[in-house]
Amino acid sequence: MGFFIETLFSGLMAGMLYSLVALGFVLIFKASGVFNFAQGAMVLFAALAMARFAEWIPAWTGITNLIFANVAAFLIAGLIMFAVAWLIERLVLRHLVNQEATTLLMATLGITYFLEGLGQTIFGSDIYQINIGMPKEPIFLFDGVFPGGILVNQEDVIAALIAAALVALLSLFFQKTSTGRALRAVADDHQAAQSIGIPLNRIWVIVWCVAGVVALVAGMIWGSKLGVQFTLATVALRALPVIILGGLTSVPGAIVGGLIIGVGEKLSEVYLGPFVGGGIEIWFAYVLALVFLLFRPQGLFGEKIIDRV
Amino acid sequence: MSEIKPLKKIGDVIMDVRNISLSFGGVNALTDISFDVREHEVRAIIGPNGAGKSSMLNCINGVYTPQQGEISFRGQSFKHMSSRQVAEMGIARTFQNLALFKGMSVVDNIMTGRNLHIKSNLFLQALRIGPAQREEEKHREFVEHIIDFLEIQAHRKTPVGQLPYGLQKRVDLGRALAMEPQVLLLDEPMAGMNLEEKQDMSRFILDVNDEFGTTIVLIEHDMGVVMDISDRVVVLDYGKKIGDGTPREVRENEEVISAYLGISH
Amino acid sequence: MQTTFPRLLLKHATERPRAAAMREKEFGIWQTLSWGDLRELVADIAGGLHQAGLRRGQHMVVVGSNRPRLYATMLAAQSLGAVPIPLYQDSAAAECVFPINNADVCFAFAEDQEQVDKLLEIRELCPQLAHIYFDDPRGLRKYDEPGLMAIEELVAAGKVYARQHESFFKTHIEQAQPDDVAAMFFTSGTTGNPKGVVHTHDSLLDRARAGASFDKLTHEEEVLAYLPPAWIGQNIFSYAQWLACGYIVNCPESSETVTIDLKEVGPTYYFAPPRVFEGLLTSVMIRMEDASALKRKMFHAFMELARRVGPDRMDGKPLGLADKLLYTLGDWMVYGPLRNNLGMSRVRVAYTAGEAIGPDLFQFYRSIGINLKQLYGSTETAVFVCLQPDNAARADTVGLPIAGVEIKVAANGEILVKSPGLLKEYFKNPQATAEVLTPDGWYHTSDAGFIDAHGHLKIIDRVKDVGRIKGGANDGAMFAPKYVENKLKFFPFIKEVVAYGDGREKVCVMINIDMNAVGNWAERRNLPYAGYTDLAQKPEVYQLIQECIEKVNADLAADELLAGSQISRFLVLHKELDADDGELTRTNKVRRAFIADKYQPLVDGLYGGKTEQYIETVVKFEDGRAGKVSATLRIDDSKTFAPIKAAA
Amino acid sequence: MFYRENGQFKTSYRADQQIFPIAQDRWAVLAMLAFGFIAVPFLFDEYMFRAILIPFVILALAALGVNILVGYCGQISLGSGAFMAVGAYAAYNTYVRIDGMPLIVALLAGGVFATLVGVFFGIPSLRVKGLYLAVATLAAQFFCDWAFLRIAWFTNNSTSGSVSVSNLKVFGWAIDSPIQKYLFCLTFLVVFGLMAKNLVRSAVGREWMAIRDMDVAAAVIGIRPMYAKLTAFAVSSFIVGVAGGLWGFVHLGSWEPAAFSVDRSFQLLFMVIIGGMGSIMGSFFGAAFIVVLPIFLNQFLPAVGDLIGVPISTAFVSHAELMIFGALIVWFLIVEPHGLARLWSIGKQKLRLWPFPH
Repeated sequence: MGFFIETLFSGLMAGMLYSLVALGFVLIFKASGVFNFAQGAMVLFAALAMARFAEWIPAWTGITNLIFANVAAFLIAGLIMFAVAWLIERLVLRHLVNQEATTLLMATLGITYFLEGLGQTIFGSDIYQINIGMPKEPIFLFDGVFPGGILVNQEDVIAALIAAALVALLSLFFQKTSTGRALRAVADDHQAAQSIGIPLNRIWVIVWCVAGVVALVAGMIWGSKLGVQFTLATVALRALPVIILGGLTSVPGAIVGGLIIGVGEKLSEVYLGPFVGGGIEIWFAYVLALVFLLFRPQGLFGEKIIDRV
Repeated sequence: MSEIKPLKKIGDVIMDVRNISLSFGGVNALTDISFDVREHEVRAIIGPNGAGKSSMLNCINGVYTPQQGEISFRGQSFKHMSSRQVAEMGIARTFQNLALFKGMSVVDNIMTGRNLHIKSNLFLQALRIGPAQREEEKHREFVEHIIDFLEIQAHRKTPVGQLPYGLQKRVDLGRALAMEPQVLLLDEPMAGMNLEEKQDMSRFILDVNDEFGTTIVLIEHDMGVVMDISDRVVVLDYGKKIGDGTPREVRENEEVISAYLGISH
Repeated sequence: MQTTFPRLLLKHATERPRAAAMREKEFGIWQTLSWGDLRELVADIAGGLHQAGLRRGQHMVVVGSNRPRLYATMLAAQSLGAVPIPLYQDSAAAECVFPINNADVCFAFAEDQEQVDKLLEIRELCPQLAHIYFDDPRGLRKYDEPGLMAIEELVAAGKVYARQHESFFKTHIEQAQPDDVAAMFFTSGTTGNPKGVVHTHDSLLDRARAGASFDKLTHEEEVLAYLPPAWIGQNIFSYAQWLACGYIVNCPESSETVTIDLKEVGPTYYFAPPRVFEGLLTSVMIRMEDASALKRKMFHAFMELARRVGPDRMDGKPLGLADKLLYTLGDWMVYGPLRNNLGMSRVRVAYTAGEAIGPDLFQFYRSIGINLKQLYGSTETAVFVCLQPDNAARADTVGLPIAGVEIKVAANGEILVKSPGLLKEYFKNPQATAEVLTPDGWYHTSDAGFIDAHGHLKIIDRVKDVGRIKGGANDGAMFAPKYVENKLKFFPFIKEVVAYGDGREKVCVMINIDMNAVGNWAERRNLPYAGYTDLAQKPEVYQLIQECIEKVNADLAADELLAGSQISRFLVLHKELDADDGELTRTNKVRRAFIADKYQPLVDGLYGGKTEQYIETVVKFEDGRAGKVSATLRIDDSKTFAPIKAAA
Repeated sequence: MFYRENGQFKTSYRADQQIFPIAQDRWAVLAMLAFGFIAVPFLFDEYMFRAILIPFVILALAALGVNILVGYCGQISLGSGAFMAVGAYAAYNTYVRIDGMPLIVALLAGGVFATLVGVFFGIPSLRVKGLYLAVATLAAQFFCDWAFLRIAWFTNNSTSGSVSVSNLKVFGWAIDSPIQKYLFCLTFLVVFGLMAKNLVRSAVGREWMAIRDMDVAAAVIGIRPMYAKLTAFAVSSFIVGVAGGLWGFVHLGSWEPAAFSVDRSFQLLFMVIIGGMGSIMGSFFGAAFIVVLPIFLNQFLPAVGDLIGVPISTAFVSHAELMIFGALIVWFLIVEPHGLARLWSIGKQKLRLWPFPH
């Protein structure tokens, strides 16, 4: 039983990271109808930037303070992501307005490749650590309840908290700030939004910036957990099923979906895996999503699409 | 050719629309619409924009499923049918906002209208041996007759995207004709045309009706043209039928005048 | 060996039944009709017509554009000994009345609804017109007019008849004799009713053959029939010579696809009036305008070369090695592709006729390797009187008299022709016949001209227009206004010219500049101007025009006969000559006399030696209102040259 | 410029409908075929065959398959690699498990299995479009990756997880020298290329394009979306499957699932985008481009580096490759959505109209 809960817990942790990536997807899709395949590449790019600057800053400034280095690195990485977002809007999206979804999808595939190449060219292609001083040693909870208690990584908990904070922040941003409201307006109806004078291009830049930040946070957590390396880009592929499950246009969908998938993967891996030779979490999520597609194409929380003649 | 007016015979009811009601998420597009269409006639459905004309058409050829009512064609009545079945029954249509296959040439666009008649299977087509080749030629010939009929020989091989609007409308009509339909549904065939194009189009519509005896149901909001070419007219307003009869009768119908002609241009 | 058209049909059908006789682009492909099929079709139509009552000597009208069935109907009529009368498909209904009644026609073949409507419209006026057969049933299914019938039905009926009467077709054809009347063509006289020009099988076929042997035409030629069949030219090329040589005639799909069809067919034997060639050239130049600078440079460079060596090459003169190589390169880069896009890569022989053709225009086609030539002839002469040999084509002559033709120039300069191809008579019009046909068989062409040093015929003008200079330096010299005017009009800057000189001591001209050409010219040398009148009076423009005139004078000086017609004074008119003001005919020919007295002051000014003249004229505007324009026009002198006696 | 079309008129629909109606084109194509089959074997060395020609030919075949689905039917697919894998492994199993199984039959069998899998994963396309479909095909990709890695049966229980075939024979001729391999693959390419062309210019092809361009209109004229889409999936994955078989058997000889990873799927998709969606010719261009570019960069970039005195690491080259591909994809999608093929046809049109610009 304890083991089950442990697995469940680690599942939730992994799921939370998926949620973060998925969140990036959903934000961009809501605002600009673009299915941003490059989200994963952005995560990698951001993580690389952060990891490297966290190394370089002490080297350049001589200030060895960990907090300072990380904060500075975080900010710089953030700025870089803004730049990336701006460039993407300028050089790509702007020229692909009212193209079919698939075209845009393929374009973001191109962006993915470009970012991966660029990131590794600038920041190098080895494995880097992000050390934001998270306590590594595990702790045991509920010793009383279960024999031996439940082993939980502190950093997971902290990561979870950060993620939660981010989500909270975002929802605040959407609910309270005028930009946020504009974003929601755009998401609901492009034409209408434009007609009341909301500049789509600017909105897109903002959304991509936000997505960039989300990517950064995800990258940071992921990086500090498992180190920053090329494979990080593939996290996007892992997060795809999440949004299918949650619905392309629903933020809560992304989060819930992420958790479901995370847990689903771990449980299936642990309880089904052995019978079929293991390693099934890679596709399990997808098959789950696929089955879902057939019965509820719009996902858990997404709204139904009616196309008229 | 006015003094020698072709005499034409209108047959009995071929299509009967009974109490059709359709709504999108609570919004009523059509409420309890009934009318009939006689063989060989030109039947118009008119009404201001948003009167539910297009929805009516979409119900007839299976794009939408009405919540209530049924449509009977040649006696057999159906509530819902797939577009395919409708097509097989010999009902073709054109579209208000062009729905041509942009990536294909004029000939190929019209050829698609023949697909229902193509028998040879994938493998024959892949090898293009014997029957497949002969079939292609047979149907190409048929299509060429339509091209000749619509006088677009000069544009045969041009990608439809490059044609002026008026000609694209003709290709759209051609694609429908290629199905050898018994009933032809025209969705605002003259929308956005200049006067000359409108006259051409009405000529083609009448010719189709004369030459092939095709029954024609057309939607228009441009009264002028409709009154000239149609035998009977149904008037819709806000999804309700407010008038039905010959052009003259409709012209004199009070409700129509107030609802439609009043605001017509 | 003498024969008739139907006999030639049988000959081809027996010798080469499978070979193609006619192609028609219909339903996207070139539907081919072999000589065998054609014979059958003709036999069936003949059967049908015979049943319907068409008899020897009767006339039958065919009206429509080039369609195999139209030509088949003509053959069928001839097989029965009846006389087909092709009418212009674009003529108004009223214009058809006279021919139909004149030859009291009871049978008509109409291409389509348009033509049928035309005939039905005039039926009250031509009650005898009992039978109308149409080719294209589009829109005609519901007509229930007495005697209106689809050609298919006629063919079907004829098939039955032909099956019952095995030998009927052959026997009828044998009865027809070479000197029987074969066809009748109505020429629109400028005044009065049109005249029906009657031709026999002999006259038409003899000329067809003469032309064919002159250009060594074979049965492999391809011809595109796109001009009205009612016009003798088209009829010779796509009917008489078609049957004489047994080559292939191609009918375009529709009027707006002619250029495409031309490119597809790639005729080997081509004919067009100058305006067609002009249209093609302009389109070429316009399309080249949008080409990249580099490409334009290359194009013009090679065209320059072509202008230099092309004509000599065509005339079979030897070229320098360098030029040969350059021209070959040019043929690769420009001439070849150009010919291909014009649809003329396969052209062996191309003719232009009808009116004078500009030398530049003429040379353009020859220089890119198209064997364009001129010929002289008319409806009355069954076209072929003079033809230009391949290596001696000139813009200003119309060629050598060909086999069977005798030519002499009458005292008044009129050209008289004696040839086996002359008309038999004007139908039911002996008086008109007598006017043109002398008892000893000379035909009066009413063209003035002469045979030049090389034996080529040179057309100057209509006889009635040719005048004489009276008094002054070259008293009594011949003056040919049209000739002078045309020479000037070949300059792009000059739109219209009116030349005076008959009965006067010198030649003076009034000129209309071409607004576009001169406008561009002015802009290129940034010369500001406010509208036509202003531009017309610019000294620079006068300078420009003067140069043109003096070039012409130089030319004329070289020409013994016309040296006296050199232009000594000119002015540029302040307004464009306009048909609405009665200054031009509806066919845009200048009305000299009318203009002369409308602009009396100007004429006086010209001859009175003034250097400028005030003039005030009434003009009609588009909206019908009348207004006055007035201007003071300068009058300039132009250099004339001493006549150069033609050496030898 | 080289075109002389006068007199090339068509007197029958058959003549008018042929693949290359213009004589000059026919000659050009024949010349190209002759060059490919006769000249090439004498012209190039082992390395060229191994590194460029054989991969090009096989990937061109695969791209052809993908193009039918993506370019002609407008159904995006990110699982092409998986279908290649299915083709390869199915062929492998038929080949090794049934002794005396002829090579060609085995390869075709591979195609057949690929078809089945393709159709199965194509089913979602009946309900969903674009993005969702991309996900569905990705599912296929990952599932296959896993299956061939973990399910020992597929690899004939080979301990290493990699499988290999050797001494291939066709009608008694050994296929071992690069030239033989090249010719073998080229033959497949030509045959399938022809058949694909026939399909896209027949009823089925028109149905695919109709669905792609305007699915509602297509349905109204009686085209069944299900039939159209599934046939597209079937044909596409059959060709891709056979290509997979060739890739494994002929090019690699021995391989692991990694050879058909998701990157392969993307690579094929890029070939189609760059080469030209909805164009048979485009598939070939795309394949050639994507096969040659990396090799070119490997030679070219270091050379440039030496010139300007900057040492170029192989790592950098591979990253540059990624960037260039990415940039090119975006560039083509924006500037020339119909890819190299469109440029080609424009050029051809210009030659036909030469010296006129249009």
